[in-house]
Amino acid sequence: MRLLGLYNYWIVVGLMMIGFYTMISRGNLVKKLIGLTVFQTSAMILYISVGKVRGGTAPILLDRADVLYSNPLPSVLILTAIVVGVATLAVGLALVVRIHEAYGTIEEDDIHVQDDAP
Amino acid sequence: METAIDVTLLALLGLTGIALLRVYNLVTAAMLLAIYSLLCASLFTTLDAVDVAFTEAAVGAGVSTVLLLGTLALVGREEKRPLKRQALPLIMVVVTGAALVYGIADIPPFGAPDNPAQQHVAPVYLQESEAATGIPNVVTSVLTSYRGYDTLGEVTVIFTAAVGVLLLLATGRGRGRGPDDG
Amino acid sequence: MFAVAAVGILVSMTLALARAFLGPTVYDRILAANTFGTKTVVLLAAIGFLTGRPDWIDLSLIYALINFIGTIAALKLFEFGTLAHTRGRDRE
Amino acid sequence: MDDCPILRVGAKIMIPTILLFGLYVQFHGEYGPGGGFQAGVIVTSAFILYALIYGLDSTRRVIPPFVPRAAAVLGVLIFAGTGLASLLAGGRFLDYDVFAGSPQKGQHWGIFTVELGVFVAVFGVMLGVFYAFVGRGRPQ
Amino acid sequence: MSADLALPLALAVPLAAAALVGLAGRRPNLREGLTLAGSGLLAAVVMGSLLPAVLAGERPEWTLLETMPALALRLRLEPLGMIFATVAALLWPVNSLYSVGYMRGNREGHQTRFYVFFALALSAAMGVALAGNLLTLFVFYEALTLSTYPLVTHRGTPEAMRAGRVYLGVLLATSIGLFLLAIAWTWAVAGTLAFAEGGILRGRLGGGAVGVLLALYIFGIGKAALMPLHRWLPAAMVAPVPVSALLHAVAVVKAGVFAIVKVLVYVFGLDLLRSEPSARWLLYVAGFTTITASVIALRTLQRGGNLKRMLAYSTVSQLSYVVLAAAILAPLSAVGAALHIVAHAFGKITLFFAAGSIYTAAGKTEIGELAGIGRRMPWTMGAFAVGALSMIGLPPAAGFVSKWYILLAAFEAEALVAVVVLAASTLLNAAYFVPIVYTAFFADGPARAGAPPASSAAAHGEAPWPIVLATSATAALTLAFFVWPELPLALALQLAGGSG
Amino acid sequence: MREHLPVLQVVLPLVAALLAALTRRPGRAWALALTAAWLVLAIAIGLLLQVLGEGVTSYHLGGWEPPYGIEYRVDLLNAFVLLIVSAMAAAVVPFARTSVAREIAPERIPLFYSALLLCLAGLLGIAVTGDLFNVFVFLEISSLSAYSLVALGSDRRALTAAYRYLIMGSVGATFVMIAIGLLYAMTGTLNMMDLAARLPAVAATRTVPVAFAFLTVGVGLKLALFPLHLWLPNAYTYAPSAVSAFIASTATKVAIYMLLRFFFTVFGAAFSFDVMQLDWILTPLALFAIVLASLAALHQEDGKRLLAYSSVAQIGYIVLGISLASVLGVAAGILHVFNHALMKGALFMTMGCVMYAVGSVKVSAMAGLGRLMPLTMAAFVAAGLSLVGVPLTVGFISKWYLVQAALERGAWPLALAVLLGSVIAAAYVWKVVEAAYFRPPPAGSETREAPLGLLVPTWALVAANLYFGIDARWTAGMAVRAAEAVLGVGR
Amino acid sequence: MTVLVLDLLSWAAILGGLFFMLTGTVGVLRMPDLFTRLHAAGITDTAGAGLLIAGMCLQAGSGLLVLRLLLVYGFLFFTSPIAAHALARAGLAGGAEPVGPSRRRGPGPRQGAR
Repeated sequence: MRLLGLYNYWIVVGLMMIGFYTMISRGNLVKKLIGLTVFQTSAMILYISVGKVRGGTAPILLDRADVLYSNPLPSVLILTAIVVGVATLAVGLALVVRIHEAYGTIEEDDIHVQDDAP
Repeated sequence: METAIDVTLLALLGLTGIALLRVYNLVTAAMLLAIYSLLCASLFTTLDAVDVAFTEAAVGAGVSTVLLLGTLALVGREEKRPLKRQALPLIMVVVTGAALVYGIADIPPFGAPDNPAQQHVAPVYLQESEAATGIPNVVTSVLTSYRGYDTLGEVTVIFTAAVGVLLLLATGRGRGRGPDDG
Repeated sequence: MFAVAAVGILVSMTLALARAFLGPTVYDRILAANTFGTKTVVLLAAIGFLTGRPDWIDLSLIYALINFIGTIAALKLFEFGTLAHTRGRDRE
Repeated sequence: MDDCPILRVGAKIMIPTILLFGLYVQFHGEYGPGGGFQAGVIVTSAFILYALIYGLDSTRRVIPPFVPRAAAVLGVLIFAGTGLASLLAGGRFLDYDVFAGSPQKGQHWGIFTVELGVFVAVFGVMLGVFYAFVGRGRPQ
Repeated sequence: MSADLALPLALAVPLAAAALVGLAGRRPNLREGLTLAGSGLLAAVVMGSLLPAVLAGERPEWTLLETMPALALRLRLEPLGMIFATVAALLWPVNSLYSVGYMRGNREGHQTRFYVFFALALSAAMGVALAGNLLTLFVFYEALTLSTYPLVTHRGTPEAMRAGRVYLGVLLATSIGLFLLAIAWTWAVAGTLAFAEGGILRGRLGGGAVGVLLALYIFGIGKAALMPLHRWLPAAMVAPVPVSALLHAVAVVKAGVFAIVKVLVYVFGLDLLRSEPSARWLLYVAGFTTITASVIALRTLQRGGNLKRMLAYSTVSQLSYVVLAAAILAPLSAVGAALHIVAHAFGKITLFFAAGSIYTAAGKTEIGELAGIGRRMPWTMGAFAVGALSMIGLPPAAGFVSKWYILLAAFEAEALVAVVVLAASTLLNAAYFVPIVYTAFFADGPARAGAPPASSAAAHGEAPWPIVLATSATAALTLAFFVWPELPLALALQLAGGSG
Repeated sequence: MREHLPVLQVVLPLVAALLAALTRRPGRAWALALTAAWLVLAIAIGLLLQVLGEGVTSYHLGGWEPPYGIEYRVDLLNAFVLLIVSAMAAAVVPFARTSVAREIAPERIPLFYSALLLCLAGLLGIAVTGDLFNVFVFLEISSLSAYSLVALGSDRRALTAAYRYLIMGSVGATFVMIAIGLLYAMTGTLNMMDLAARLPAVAATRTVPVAFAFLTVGVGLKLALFPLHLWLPNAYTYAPSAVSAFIASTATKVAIYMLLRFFFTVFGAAFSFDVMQLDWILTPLALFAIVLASLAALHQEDGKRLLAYSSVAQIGYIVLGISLASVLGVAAGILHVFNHALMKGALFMTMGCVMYAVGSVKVSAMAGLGRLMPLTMAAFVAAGLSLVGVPLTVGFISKWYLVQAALERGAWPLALAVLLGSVIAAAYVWKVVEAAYFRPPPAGSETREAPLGLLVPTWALVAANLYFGIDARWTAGMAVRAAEAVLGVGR
Repeated sequence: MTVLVLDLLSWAAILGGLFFMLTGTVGVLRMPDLFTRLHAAGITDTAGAGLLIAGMCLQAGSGLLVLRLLLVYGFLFFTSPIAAHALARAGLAGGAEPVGPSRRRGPGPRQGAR
């Protein structure tokens, strides 16, 4: 029962692994970045899940006193993490653009072929 | 009720993730990623992280999508289908996933108010931040004051990304017009 | 009542998602994504009411906006192959 | 899409609304969800929309490319400068208490400037990155 | 001059010589003059200042610098080091003289580089001799390896490069991989690296560990060319003759056996080794190397192979004498070991000089071509004969003295193995040296062998005068050692007294 | 201002990076970078003196008490790491002026310096902070700038190398983030000291070990710990010379610091090594790294790539020291962090000189350089000897300590492996030396010695290699004290 | 009393909205080609979302909230048709063919747009 109560986490783990798998199994450079984004985003859900209080509400204080609030700290951390994610994505995509200009392809296999050729 | 929404959204997220893994058209993948972000944002809302939801929607579904599409405009939209399936990534994923599952089994129960995370630092924020800063949005006050330095780091991160992108992509055109030293 | 609304919207989101998966053309997917976004907007509003904090309607607003921009960007990509190019000369 | 009147007219109505909404998010961040970051993204998306519909060159005429770069720097500088100012005023780095008579007021001002810095920086960065991507590989 | 001050001077003189020679590279006469002057000065410093002091029982010391907490680069001179330093300092001038004749006679290239690195190598050798602790010893040991590499590969041919790679590979690999480990272990056990009378490990290490540590040292000091780590020595034969002389007589292999003796005496201490059965293996390895190397040398002779190659294996065998002597672990045997370092140095340098002389004058390198050459080059082959006598261990040459002491020690310590090995190897040595001398003087020359063209055979006489002079000088030294062994003996007995 | 040194250490290069991004003149950007780098060095020295004098310094950012606010906490270990990083920056920036002018288009140079300074700020930020999530943020700053810096290499493979670096680095960062999340879920705090106090209560759960594992793998990716090193060789090879020199001597070093911090301060040596049996994982990996990467280096035909593989091996040494978990072992690791920074910095700089003069760093292209570029190659030889571990160079000192630490544990096979690595190092260093000194230069070669702007910084580092190799009392003493501090022994 | 009426009204609006939304989505799923799907989607966005938001407005209680809800709707009201229009144009330009009486399935001529 306790394990079932962690359903949120289980699915998050699954999502992370989908992202991770996309990232490391695909040869397309853009697809890898998409996988990375999924991976990171899912890790964010993990944080937010930690901060959730059942029956609580968002930590924007109300005038009433008897309100249960969820934890604001994971939100703060994840705001930062989202920015990190998009920053990584931007740099990664810029790299992909340049790689495409230099190699004419964004498939890892083709790039390897070109690199191995003298 | 919230649980039901929560679970449905998570299920939709899972479906979208699998779809993402299976499509080979990159524009489709980008659209699915936008959907994924929207779903995440909805999920964040149900998990009481509205600020995060706000940002995720704006960044994940907005900026990321536009950037992805902008890239796809330059690099082509089709992904080559893999010729063979390698075992190594699958093994890595299974191992990582198994480790996570193993570890998460002992994590404090989801949503319980007496979890360490809810007991240790956060209560101080909830109780004292408004008095200290005069701001009812605790997320904002923690973000900009208690952990303001993290936020400076965050702004630096995107600044770094901008520097990186400009280093990589700036064409030199239209950059000579500015004042010499800003 | 908002619970009912939320459930209904969720169901219809699922259906839209199915269209996004099925395609078959990329326009269908964009359409699906767009309509999915619209439903999300409404869902968020519903959740706001459901949790007793309807002030977050701002969220819905930004979703609607983002959704629109994403759709336009995707379409532009398909029509011109680039996000920058415009037919003819730029206008002021 | 430049020759499509529906889009152009729609954009003309929408863009100011978006900008207004962005400002609202910026200043409402203390009371509801939102803040400098989100506002920066929203305002940027207004210009992205403009660029999508009216073309990149028009947008560059509205906001020359050096503006995003300068804004990015300026934004981070505002943030870091706030921290340095608090040093000079005798507090710790980013300690806003010292900015005004009472700590609460000081915090208010500190958070305000910091959010402003975030807004400016995010706006600059996002638009700069958008320019860089979209400006790349143009036929001219 | 105070002896303490003379220590750094002994290092600095060759270094300064190297620098000056390098600067004078454009003017050969000045360059060679500087080399000779430097070598002479070094000999003067060592013989004039250090030797009397040590003989008088002083132990000069000088701290170079402190590198790590409680670990310094220190110089400290004791009798064994004195012996090595004397040999090196004495032979450098002779070798320089010879080099001048050889390098000019054979028109070798890169002569400036040659002299510079030669002087550097000498400096390093002095450092090894004067080292006051293991770290210092190691530092100069490595410096010696690195500074001799350009000499070994002097010719720059692919063959020379290959030989150089073997040379460097074996020496660096063993020294870094094993020697350094042994030093580190010693430090970990004893907490000090300073050489001390009676050893620093006594009472701190026992059982099988002694044997293992000993193995690390013995094989780590690859310069001693103990089998199976001897390969670099024959390989290095591609170098010019003065370099071979440096390797075999003056510095390199001597540094190896010197380091081994030093480690045995001052790190382990003979008492510890005697009491520890796990250290006995050394005797057998040394004996095995002695015999095997002699056999290889003999086979080289039978095939009429390369003279220098044969000499190289002779060196391998002779070096093992030193190790063998030390491994007998009697005080007297240490004396024998020390004496043999000197005796072999004089004898072997004579042999190499003679080989180089033959090459310079007649262009011959193979043993089979030597028939009758003694009549054309009487001085050279006379010196060769003296060297051969020393190698075999017959009077009136230096080898006899040292072998005598080793044999004496072996009997005293009842080390039957050593006695057998000594006897057998003496026979083997005789078997491969006597025929050369015999054919050189008494066999008929090229007429009967028929192979070499008449022109070269007829044209050559003796080698240039610096070569002949140097060769004769070393031969004379070899003989003098037999007649007046008092000086080295006095030092060696000090060593025995100190360790006993 | 003295009490603000910890934060100025990070904010100063950050502000300089902002200003550098504004200017359009390469010269000005460089001057800014130089000023910032040297000021940062001065601050680092000041901070070290402060820590030596007054003990651990804690700085509460925003005036908020930890664990509520972010804390900067400087003990001897970080002070030492800060010194290493800033010293390397102070050496690389002067070098960069000439090197970068040749390798990077002028209009990119201001942004280049901006990125370099951001990377520096990020690395310093990681080293100085006492807050777990703050580590993540600054890790990303340094990584993102490093990716783009690597991509600036002139070869197109620089781009793919940077991409791979980005992917693996992001995986690492995400792993770290997951681990931090799990730890937060278990304890409710992000402050390292607070975490260290609260972790023992929950250490018996399954979550904490998993968090530990994720943290180790994540940092291991950044660290290029042996099987996770795949990004490193290409990144170091194709990056601009100045970037190779900077990243090789700082980025992995800071990752090592993170490892030390997590293992010993956050989790505690008892948990890391007794419960998690970390040594059983780290020691074999380190050994593999030492031997296999050294062998790989032996087979490289590109000078920088050779050095890159050598870096992987050297990281193996450091990790080996850490895995011994004794004062001597950790001290050896810390010492090698310092020493390896010095030698690899110098070596990559000589490669920069060669790149400048010859335009290639292939071993075959270095034929005859011993005569054509005597000063450069002499620097290579000196630093190469250090890499081998020849006495009187810094390399010897750290290996000496490492071997001592291994022997102290009775693990003499480890000592043997360390020395075996040295032997292989001798072989691969030799490869370059032989090409440079014993092969004739190509006929008609007009290669000249590198300009002074490159030689002076290179030789400054070489001199440091020799100086700290000859007199290692200060560095060794610092390393031992830092190890004692991080292990909580002594003082 | 008013509360009850408001409740009833908003129930009605929300149920109505849901009806439109669901049917619209079913249409999106079931219709044969892009343009008919576009038509169905239009219902979702305007009638469905409109009625739902109207229902919420009735429950809002505060003027500002109503204003913002209306803003959301206004936004949807604008963007949705514009997007649909653009989509139709792009689809037409990109080669998505309307399906006539002879129903033809499968991807349009633009290969690889899947």
